[in-house]
Amino acid sequence: MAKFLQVKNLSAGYKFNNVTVQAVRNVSFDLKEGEFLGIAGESGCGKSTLAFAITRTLLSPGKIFGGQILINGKDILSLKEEEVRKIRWKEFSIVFQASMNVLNPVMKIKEQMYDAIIYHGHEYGKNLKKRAEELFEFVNISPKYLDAYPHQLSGGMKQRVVIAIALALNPKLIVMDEPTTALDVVVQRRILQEVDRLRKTFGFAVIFITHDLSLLVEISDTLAIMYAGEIIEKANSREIFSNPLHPYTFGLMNSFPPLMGKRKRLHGIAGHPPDLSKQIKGCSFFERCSKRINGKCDVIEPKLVEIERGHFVACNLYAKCYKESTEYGIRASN
Amino acid sequence: MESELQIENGTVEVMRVKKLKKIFVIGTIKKKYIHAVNGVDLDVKQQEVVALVGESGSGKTTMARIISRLYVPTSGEIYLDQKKLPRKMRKSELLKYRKKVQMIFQDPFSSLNPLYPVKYAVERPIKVHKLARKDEIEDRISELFEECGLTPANQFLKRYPYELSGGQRQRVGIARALATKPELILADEPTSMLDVSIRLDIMNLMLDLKEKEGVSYLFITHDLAGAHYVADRIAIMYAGHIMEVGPSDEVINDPKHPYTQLLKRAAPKPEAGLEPEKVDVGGEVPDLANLPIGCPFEPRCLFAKPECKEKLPDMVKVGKDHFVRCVL
Amino acid sequence: MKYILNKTAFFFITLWVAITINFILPRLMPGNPALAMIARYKGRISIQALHSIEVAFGLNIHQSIFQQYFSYLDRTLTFNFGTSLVYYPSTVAEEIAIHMPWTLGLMGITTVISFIVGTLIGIRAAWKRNSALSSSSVVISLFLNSVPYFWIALLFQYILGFVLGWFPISGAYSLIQSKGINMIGSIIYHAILPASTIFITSMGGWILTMRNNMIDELSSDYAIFAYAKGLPEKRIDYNYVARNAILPNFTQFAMAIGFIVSGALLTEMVFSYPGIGYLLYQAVIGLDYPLMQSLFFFITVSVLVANFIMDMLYILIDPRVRVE
Amino acid sequence: MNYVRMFFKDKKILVGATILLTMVFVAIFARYIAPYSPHYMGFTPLESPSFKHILGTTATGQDVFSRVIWGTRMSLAVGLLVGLFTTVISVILALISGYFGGIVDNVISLFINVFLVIPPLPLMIVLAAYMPSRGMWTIILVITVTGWAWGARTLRPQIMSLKNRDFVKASIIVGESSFHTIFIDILPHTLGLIVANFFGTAMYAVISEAGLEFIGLGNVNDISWGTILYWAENDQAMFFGLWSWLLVPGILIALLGTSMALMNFAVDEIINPKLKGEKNG
Repeated sequence: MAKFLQVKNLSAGYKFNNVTVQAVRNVSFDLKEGEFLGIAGESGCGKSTLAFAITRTLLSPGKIFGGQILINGKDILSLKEEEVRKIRWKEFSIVFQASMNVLNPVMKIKEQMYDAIIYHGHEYGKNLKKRAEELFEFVNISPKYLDAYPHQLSGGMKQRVVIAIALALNPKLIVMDEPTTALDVVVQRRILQEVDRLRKTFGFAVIFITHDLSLLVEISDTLAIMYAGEIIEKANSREIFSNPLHPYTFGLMNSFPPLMGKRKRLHGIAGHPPDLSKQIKGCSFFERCSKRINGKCDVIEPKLVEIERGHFVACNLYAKCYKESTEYGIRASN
Repeated sequence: MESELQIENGTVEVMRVKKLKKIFVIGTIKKKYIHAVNGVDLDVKQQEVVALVGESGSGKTTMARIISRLYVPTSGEIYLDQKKLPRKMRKSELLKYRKKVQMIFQDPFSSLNPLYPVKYAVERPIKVHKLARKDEIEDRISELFEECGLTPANQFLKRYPYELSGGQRQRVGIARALATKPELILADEPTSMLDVSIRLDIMNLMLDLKEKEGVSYLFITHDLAGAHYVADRIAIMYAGHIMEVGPSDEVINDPKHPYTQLLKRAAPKPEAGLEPEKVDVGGEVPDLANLPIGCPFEPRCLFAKPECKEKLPDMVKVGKDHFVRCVL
Repeated sequence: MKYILNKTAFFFITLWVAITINFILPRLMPGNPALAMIARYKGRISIQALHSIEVAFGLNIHQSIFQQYFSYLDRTLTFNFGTSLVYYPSTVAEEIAIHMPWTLGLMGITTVISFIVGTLIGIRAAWKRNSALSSSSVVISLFLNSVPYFWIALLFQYILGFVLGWFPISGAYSLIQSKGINMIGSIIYHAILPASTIFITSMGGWILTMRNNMIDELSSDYAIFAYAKGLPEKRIDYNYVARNAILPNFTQFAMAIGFIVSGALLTEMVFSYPGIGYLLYQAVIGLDYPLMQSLFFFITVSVLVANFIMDMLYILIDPRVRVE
Repeated sequence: MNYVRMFFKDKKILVGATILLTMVFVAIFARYIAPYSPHYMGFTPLESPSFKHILGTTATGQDVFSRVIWGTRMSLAVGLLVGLFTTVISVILALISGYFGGIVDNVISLFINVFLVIPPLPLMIVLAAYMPSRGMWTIILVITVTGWAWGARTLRPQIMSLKNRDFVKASIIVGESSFHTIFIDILPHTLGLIVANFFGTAMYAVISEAGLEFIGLGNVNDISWGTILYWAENDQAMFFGLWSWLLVPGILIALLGTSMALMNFAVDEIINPKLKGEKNG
C-alpha cells in the first residue's frame, strides 16, 4: 500500500520567554493508507504535541523546530497558512483529547458540522442536510440531534458527534488524541468498535494516541512507543506485546496488571522522565533503565533501527542501534 | 439477609455501612432529587482492601465522601469499630473519627495546597491531633515521608508541590493520610491521574502499608484490572446500588451479574487473546433524577426479564462472601 | 421556564429593595430630616407643598410604621409622588414625565452604540493581541474607564464648546429654531457633546471586558477545534469565539449600566441637558427631597427594566439557559 | 515568591505605583510643597496662571495650585479608605457566602446582586442628602455602602471553587477547624483578587467622590479636587478662560484613577496570565 503520510526527523516543542521545551525530538515514521497506528506514551512524552504538529495545529507558544511532514509526498510544513487551511479536514482531520469541550456551546450541532463542509467548498456542500444525516447514521446517533445544542448530549454522544464531524469530508487520515480517555469503559469500547468499523468501511488511516497501552495492543495494527519525545520502539502490535525489545516498553507492558489470572506482585518503572527543557545526553531512558550500560548508554544516543523484520527499536542493548548512531556521528564524540 | 453479610471469616470489622442513602437536592423553586446512593450495605474488615468499582455517576465517589463525613447521608447508618456513629457529631467526636478515617485523593495536583511546601500537608494532621511532641514533629514527618518512598526525606520536605512529579505528590498524599495512623483509608481513584508506569508502585506502596500498619482500604476505582490487583473483595456499583460483591478472584473470573460481565468484556485484556470481545450493550448510565423502580440496569440488560422492571432484585448469596443483586 | 422565573423574581425583589430604601432612609437618620425640613420650610412654602412633603415621606404621626409603609407602597406604585418643591406647583410625576424622554433618547442610544463599538474594538484587540491597536486600546481604555464623566464633559464643553465654539455649551435645543426639521437638527446638534461624553467614557469598559473575555475564549478547546476544522479566521473569531465571549458581557451589563447611568446623569448636569440628571441636580440644589426620592426610584426602575430586557435577550444568545 | 517578582517587573504596575506614590508623597508633604495656605483669600481674584500663581486664583482670591496640592489629601484618603472598607466587607461576605453555602449564601448573593444593579449615583445622592452632617467621612460611608457589592461578587465564586479543591477537602478530613481552613488554606489564594479588587474600588471611590463633591453633596468648604471643580463650575471659571482651574484637578483625578486602574488590571493579568500579550497555554 502507498505511503500516505511520511514524518521525517520532526522536532517540535514550546518556546517560552527563555525556556525551550523539546517535546518531540527527531521523530520519523511512515503511515500507509488505511493503517491504524497507535502511539503510546506517558504524559509529557510529546505524543499530543506530535498530534498537533502532524496536523499543523500546534499554536503559539508551540513551534515546529525542524523536519518534514509529507502528505502524499507534499511537505505541509512548507505550505502557507491559507493553503494548509484548505487541505485540513479534507485530507486529514483531528479528534481532540477534550472532546467534551470542543463543540461550541452556543451553536447548533448541525451548524458546526456544516461549517466544516462549507468552508472547504466541497461537493457535499450542495446537500448539507443529507450529508449530515448520513454522517450521524455512520456513528449511530439519531439525526434529530442535528438540531440540538451540545449541552443536550451526553459525553459519549458528543464524542460520536466529533467523530462524525471528523468524517465529514471523507479524510484519508484521522488523528485521534486520547479521544476516549474521559469516557466510561463501556462507552469507550463501543466507540472504538465503531471507529474500527468505519475505518474498514471508508479506508481512512488512523493515528491513535493514548497512554492506555493495553487498549492499543488490542485495536491497532502498528504500535509506536514514545518516550521523552522520541519513538523508542515501533512494530506490529502483537509483536510488541509478545516480544518487547526496549526495556521501557517491557516495563510499560508490565505496568498494567492483567485482568484475569492469578494475582502476583508486579512493578512499575521507578523514577520519572527527563526534563525536556534541558539537553539530554545519551539515551533518554538511561536514568530509569534497569539494563543500562554505564559509560555507553549515558553517552551515546541510540538510533531507531529495524532489528527484526518490521520491528524498530532504539536501544543500545542492540549493537545495530548503537553502531548506526555512531556511524552518523551523533554525540559519539561526547 | 443482613445476618448473612455478618462476619464469616472471623476477622475484625472496621467499617460497616447499612442502607446508606444520599439524595442531593438541586434547585430552589423546582426541586430535582438526585439519587446518588440508594441503600448500600458494605463492610470493610481489618487489613482488608475492598474495591468499589463503577462508572462515573455510579455513586462510588459519593460513598467515599459520606464515609469521610464531607457529606451527611440522607439516611442509613455508619459503624466504625462496630459502634454506630451518631448522625450529628460533636466536634471532639468528629475529630476522633477523622483520626481513624483518612482519605487519599484522585488528583495529586489539586490535593496539595500549592502555597505551602509539601511538608505542611503531613505536618498538619500531626499537629491537629497532637500526635507528637513539638520537638519530635520533624522526625515524625521525615519518618512518614520515607515510609512512603520519598527518600531521603529532607530532599523533599521543603519543596513545593509544583516541584514534584505526580507520583511523588501522590506519595505525599498517602503520607498525609497515614499521619494519623488511621484504621481505614478511603482511596478515591488514587492512581487514575498518574502515569501508567508509576501506578503500580503507588498501589504496591498502599499494599505494603496495609501489611506494615494494619490499615484497611476502601479503594474506589473504575478500573477492573486495578481493582483485581489490589483488592481482597470487589464491590460493583451501578446507579447507587451495589450489584455484586465478593472475593476479587471470583468476581473477576466468574462474574455473576450481567453488568459485571459487561465491564469485564469492555476492559482491555491483551493477555486474553487476539480478537477483542464485542460489546453490544447500548445505552448509558440512567438519569439519577428519575431512576426506574426496578433494577436500574434492566434497560441495558441483555437478559432482562419482565419482573426486573417491577422490583429491585434482592441480594442473593452465590458463594462464600459472594453476593449478587440479580434475579438470574 | 426557570430562568425567566428567576429573573422576574429578581426584578421584583430589587424593585422592592429600592422602594424600601427610599422609605427607610429618612427614618434611619438621626432627628428625622423630613420633619426638620418641614419645620424649616414652614411659612415659606404653601400648605400644599408642605403636604406634598408629608405625602412623600408618609409622615402621619397617627399611623403606625407599618401603616405608613403600606400607604407609602401604595402611593409609589401608583406614581403618586406629590408636588415638587423646586418646580412648584408641578407634581413630581409631571416633571419626571417632561424630562424622562430626553434622558432616554440621549442615554439609550449612546449606551447601545458604545456597547456595540466597544465590543467590536474589544474583539479586534483580542484577536490581534500583539498589535499596536491592542496594547494601545488597553491603556486608552483603562484611562477612559477611570476618568470621571463630568470632567470629560467639562473638557468638551470648554474646548469644543467655549474655546472653539463648534457646539452649543448647554441645553437640548435652540429656542429660536423650534419648528419641524430645524428642530430635529438642533436637537441632534445639541446632543453631540453630551452624547460623545457618554460614548467615550463608557466605551473603555466594554473594550476591556470584551478583550479579556475574547482572550479567555480564544484558547478554549472549541476554538482550537474550529481552527483545526480549517475554518477561516474570521469565521472562528466572530461565530465561535465572539459569540461565547459576549455572554459574560451581557451579564456584566447589569453591573455596568448602573454606573453608566450615574455617569450620564453627571454629564447632563454639566451640559444643563434637560433630562433626568439635570432634574436630579436641581432637586439636590433645591433640597427637593420628594423629587430626589422619586427620581432615585425612577432611575432604579429604568435600570432594572434595562437589565431585565438584557436578561431576556440573553435567552436568544445562550441556548443553555433555554431549559426545555 | 514568583508573584512578587512579577509584581515589580510589570510595566503597568510600575507606572501606576509611581503615580500613586508621588501623590502619597504630595499628600503627606502638602504643607511644604504648597506655596500658600489653601484657605488664604487675599490674592487678586480670577487671575490667570502666572509665576506667582502657577494655576491662577479663584473667584475668592485663593491660590488654585495650593488648593490642588492640599486637595490631594482628601482625594487619596477617600480612595484608599473606601478601598479598604469595601475590601473588608466584601471579603467577609464572600467568605461566609462562598464557604458555608446554603441559605446564607442565597441571601447574601441576592443582596449582592441587588446592590449591583441599583445605580450608585442616585443612591449616593439620596444617602448623602439625608446625612445629618457633610464631610469626608459621610462621603466615605456613602461610597462604601454603594460600592462593596462589586468585590463580593468577584470573590464569591473564587472562594466557592477553592472550597471544592481537593486540598481544602483534605484539610477538612485531616480535622482542621473551619477557621484554619478558611484563613490559612483558602484566603491566601485570593490575595491577588483582593488586591485587584482593592484598586478597582479605590478607583471607583476617587471618581465617585469627585462627582459627589462636584454636585455639592460634600462639604463645599473642604479642600479636595472635587470641591475645587465645584467652585470652578460655580464661579464660571470657563467663561473667565481660567482653564487651569478647570483642567488640572480633573487631570489629577483621572491620573489617580488611571494609576489605580493600571494596578487593578496588572494584578488581574498576573492572576490570569492569559490576558497578557503573549499567547501562552
